[in-house]
Amino acid sequence: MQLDNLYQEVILDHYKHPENKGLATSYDAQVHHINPSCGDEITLNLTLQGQKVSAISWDGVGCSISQASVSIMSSLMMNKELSEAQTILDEFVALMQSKGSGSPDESVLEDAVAFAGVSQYPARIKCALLGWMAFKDASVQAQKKN
Amino acid sequence: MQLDNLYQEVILDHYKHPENKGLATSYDAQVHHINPSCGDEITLNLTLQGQKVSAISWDGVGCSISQASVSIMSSLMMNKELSEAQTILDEFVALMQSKGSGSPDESVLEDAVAFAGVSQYPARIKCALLGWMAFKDASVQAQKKN
Amino acid sequence: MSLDVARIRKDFPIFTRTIRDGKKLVYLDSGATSQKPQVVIDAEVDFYAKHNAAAHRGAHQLAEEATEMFEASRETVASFLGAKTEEIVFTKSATESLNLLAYAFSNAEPGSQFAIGSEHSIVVSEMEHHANLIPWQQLAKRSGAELKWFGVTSDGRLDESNIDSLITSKTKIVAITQQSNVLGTINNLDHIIEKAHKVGAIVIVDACQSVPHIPVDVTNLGADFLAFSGHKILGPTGVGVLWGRYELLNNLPPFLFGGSMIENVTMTDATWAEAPRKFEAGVPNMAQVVGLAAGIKYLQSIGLEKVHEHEKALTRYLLNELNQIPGIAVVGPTDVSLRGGTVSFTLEAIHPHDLGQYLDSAGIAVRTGHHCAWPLTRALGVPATTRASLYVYNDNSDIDALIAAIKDAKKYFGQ
Amino acid sequence: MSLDVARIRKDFPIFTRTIRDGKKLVYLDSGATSQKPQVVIDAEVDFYAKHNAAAHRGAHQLAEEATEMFEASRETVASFLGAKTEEIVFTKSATESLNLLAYAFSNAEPGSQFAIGSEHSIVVSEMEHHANLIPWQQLAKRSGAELKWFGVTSDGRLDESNIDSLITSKTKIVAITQQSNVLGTINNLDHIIEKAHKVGAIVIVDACQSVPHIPVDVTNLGADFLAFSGHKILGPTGVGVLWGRYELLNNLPPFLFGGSMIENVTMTDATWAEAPRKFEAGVPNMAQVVGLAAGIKYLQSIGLEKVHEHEKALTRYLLNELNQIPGIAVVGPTDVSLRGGTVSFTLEAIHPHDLGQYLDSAGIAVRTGHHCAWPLTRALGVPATTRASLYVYNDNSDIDALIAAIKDAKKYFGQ
Ligand SMILES: Cc1ncc(COP(=O)(O)O)c(C=O)c1O
Ligand SMILES: Cc1ncc(COP(=O)(O)O)c(C=O)c1O
Repeated sequence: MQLDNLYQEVILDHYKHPENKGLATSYDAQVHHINPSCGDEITLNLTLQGQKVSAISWDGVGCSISQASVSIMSSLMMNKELSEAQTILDEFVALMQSKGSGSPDESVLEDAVAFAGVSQYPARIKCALLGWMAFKDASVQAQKKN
Repeated sequence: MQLDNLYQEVILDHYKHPENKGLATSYDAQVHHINPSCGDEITLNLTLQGQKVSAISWDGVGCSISQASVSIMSSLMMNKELSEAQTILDEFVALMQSKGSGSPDESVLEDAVAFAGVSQYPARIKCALLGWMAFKDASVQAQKKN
Repeated sequence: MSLDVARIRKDFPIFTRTIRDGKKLVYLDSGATSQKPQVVIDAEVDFYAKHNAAAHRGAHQLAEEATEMFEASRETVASFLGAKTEEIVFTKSATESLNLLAYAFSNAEPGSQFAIGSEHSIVVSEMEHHANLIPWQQLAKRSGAELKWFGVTSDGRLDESNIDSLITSKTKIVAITQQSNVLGTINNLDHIIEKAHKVGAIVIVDACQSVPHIPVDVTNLGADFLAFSGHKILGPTGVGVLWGRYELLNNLPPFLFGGSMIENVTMTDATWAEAPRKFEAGVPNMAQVVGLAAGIKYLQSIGLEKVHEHEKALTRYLLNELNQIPGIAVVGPTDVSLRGGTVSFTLEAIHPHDLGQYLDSAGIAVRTGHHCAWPLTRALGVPATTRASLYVYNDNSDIDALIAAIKDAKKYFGQ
Repeated sequence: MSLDVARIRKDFPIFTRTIRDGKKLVYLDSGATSQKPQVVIDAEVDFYAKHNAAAHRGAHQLAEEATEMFEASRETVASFLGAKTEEIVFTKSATESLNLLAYAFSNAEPGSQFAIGSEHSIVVSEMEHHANLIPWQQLAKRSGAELKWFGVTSDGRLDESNIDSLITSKTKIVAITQQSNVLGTINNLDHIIEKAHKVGAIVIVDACQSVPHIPVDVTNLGADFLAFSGHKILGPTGVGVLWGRYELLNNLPPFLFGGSMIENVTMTDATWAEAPRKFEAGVPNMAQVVGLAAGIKYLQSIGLEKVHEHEKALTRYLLNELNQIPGIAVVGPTDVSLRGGTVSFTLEAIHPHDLGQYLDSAGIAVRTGHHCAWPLTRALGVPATTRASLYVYNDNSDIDALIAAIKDAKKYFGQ
């Protein structure tokens, strides 16, 4: 079934058992992002130690794609240098824009390669990107603060 | 030629030799009417004696249909009782709306029957009506004044 | 009495195509936009191929024909609504029609019946589409008027309990929907209109979701202005209608300025033509207007009463079937005498976006999200819903397909 | 290098019909609206018959396809203009595009770069179409800004002699046409744009009559906003374009409020999506946008340079022939390097309406009157003119027919 390209097992797993969900009480930056076309919402708390991600937590409501994506992203970014995080983020954005023809670098994206199928469903790309854009925004704000 | 239905000899005659053209200096009402779609303009001066038209004069620029129509109308209405003028006006308006199928009453409209052909050219009906609507407007104003 | 849906579907070319590798198209998204019968497509083609010219702007034969087709379409729309011909204004959409009104109020001279200020209030409802909410929010901000609103009951009906504190002597405008695009609720507006007129307010009805589905006669309705979109009533995209009671419409200040809406123009000033021309600046959307008239005629040939009965029967069936699926919660009235064929629902732990995607993979088109009525979905306490909306080309088999696919989706997502 | 007009005409179905009992259609009214090639008609039909759904509003396959076709059309228009994709806003017409701008200035918060007040001036020209004049008159009235204008020289060119007193440090907006719809004059706007930018003014170009006929690249042009209509560039009715430099466009306040232009909405407040979405409220005119892209591609397949050369040659021929008819007076430049293929003229004692009617009886479509530029015809001292306007499907035989019919008209009206 073609739909299985979209709903990879790992996505549905993260949707049911999200990681890093539940907002930490202290953080360097908190951002709230919305997907206006469907109403999905995410709040993301980020803490840096120097140029390194030391804590990410989030909360939100939305579809399996948006929620699994932020879950996977949060685990992937944890303890990464910001420069490395940027590389991962760029790779993910490129994958989303690949219209199904991308060959993602699994060594960079790890579990996030599961979202490759999303790029064939234009209306869902924004769902997959929601958490990543929140992270990008939060890391800019956290750097400003520090 | 079908166009001859529109441009009756009497219309072209009145266009070249308009009657009652040149504004009188005294009047009961003066009105200025414009056809916004083509820019034709008419100024019309009207004097009443009791309920009777005692003088009409006009000036204007525009196509043969609009200018001949005001010329013929002005001669037709001269010395008419207002009630009679209304009958003529109603007959003329009905003729214009007849889409080419009207059988105008020549005893009422006299030379103005020449405009029967105009009703087949929807864009020109406003040209033919311009002077008549000015007369209608002026007669209301003149009555108010008297 | 029931519609011959099989025959109707033959009039809509889109049903000859398939979805997602050969699946039958089950189109349950007419609340977003309706499909187009061949007669509508043909009417646009005929205009372009045989009569295309700028209406009202030329004395040549093509321009005469274009003008005549454009104005004949106005008559068709007028008679469809029980209105006078000169009460029909063509816009690009219901959104434009409603914005036209909101801006026209701002353009009114002090002392005009449309002038609005901080001494006034504007009343809307919590079930409005963004198109009948944000223009009024903005007018309130520009003018200083207070924005108030009818709430929604827990079963998705208009809550009229506090009407006396909402519609008062300060009320200038009441802008309200005749049928909710989320809940399906049909609002009986008689009481609100009567009350509004008693205090001298102007009543504006968003008829986007009603006019395509139930008989609407503006004389009976008694409102002052009414707006709907062509694309939801079998017509082309890019055309909408604003109806206004003539004395009001003709006094209303203009909105868009340009060619063909003027009486006289100098470098510093301009005066306006009479309604409806005053509101139709520029070369109009002629082909779309002609197409809209063809769509309305097609719908009239079926009969609006029959359309409504058909949708009622389908809705009853749909609600019954949905009810039997554990975890489904329908938002909006369950009594089919209070609602039209737009049914929104949630399904336990499956997010509407995921459900919609699954349905799509089965060839079924629904809409998911907040349906451009975000304050309503928030008030209902749901982040989003799945919406199936019905029209003349749907039948029980479409509903059977939907129900079967919902059950499959539950398995797929492990519920 | 010249166009194969016979082949081009085969692409336009309207030329298979006849006028006034069997006469060949000689269409010289493209300045009012252009005819449509079959590819444009087919593109609209294809959208309705195969892909119709509400763009940006659904996760189902039809909605995906509709969205993709809509957005691909935006790319086509952008690359045609040398613009970025997100700089293209689809409206219903140039009239709406220009009104959008005028209202957006009014909607600006105090302190915004778009805020305008009595300390400012707005500069237009005497050769503007009503659509690029009245919106600015009205903005001047609403804001208290002063309206100023470039005059026109006796041979129909923009009179730039007093530019230094017109464009000053008070100037907020310069709104000007690139090609006159009456005179045919092509305005070289370089100097005005440079001067306007020097004083910090925003430059808005009415490109209705230029973009269909000459190569226009917004990057080279250097203006800030530009508007044109689809129906004059082989496209459908009911679609227009607004281009805006992205930083400006994205900062510009919205105009029409409703669905799909929002970021977040509550009962009392709303925030906006980014441009271009912010300016496209409601279900868009999708079929028309797709048709417009097809029209632009068709025109690109001919080549805009070639179109311009073709019209130049035709215009030279037309001006020569007109010159030989006693009593004809052309308004506008006679040098074809200063003008496009829109030629207005008067003929002694025959009123344009009568001449136009005679031409129509011979199958020739022209426009007569003030052409929605009433202040200009007044400035020229003529109550009205007859206008012949040329496009890709015209050739010398159309001009021969026009000239012969003008001569016949003179006899008919006894001149
Ligand atoms: C120069 C010019 N500007 C603006 C317009 C207005 O275009 P539309 O009527 O398509 O909105 C036109 C055409 O009518 C025009 O020729
Ligand atoms: C109730 C209601 N009002 C207004 C609108 C706006 O219509 P459009 O987007 O066609 O302008 C819609 C549809 O989107 C609607 O359902």
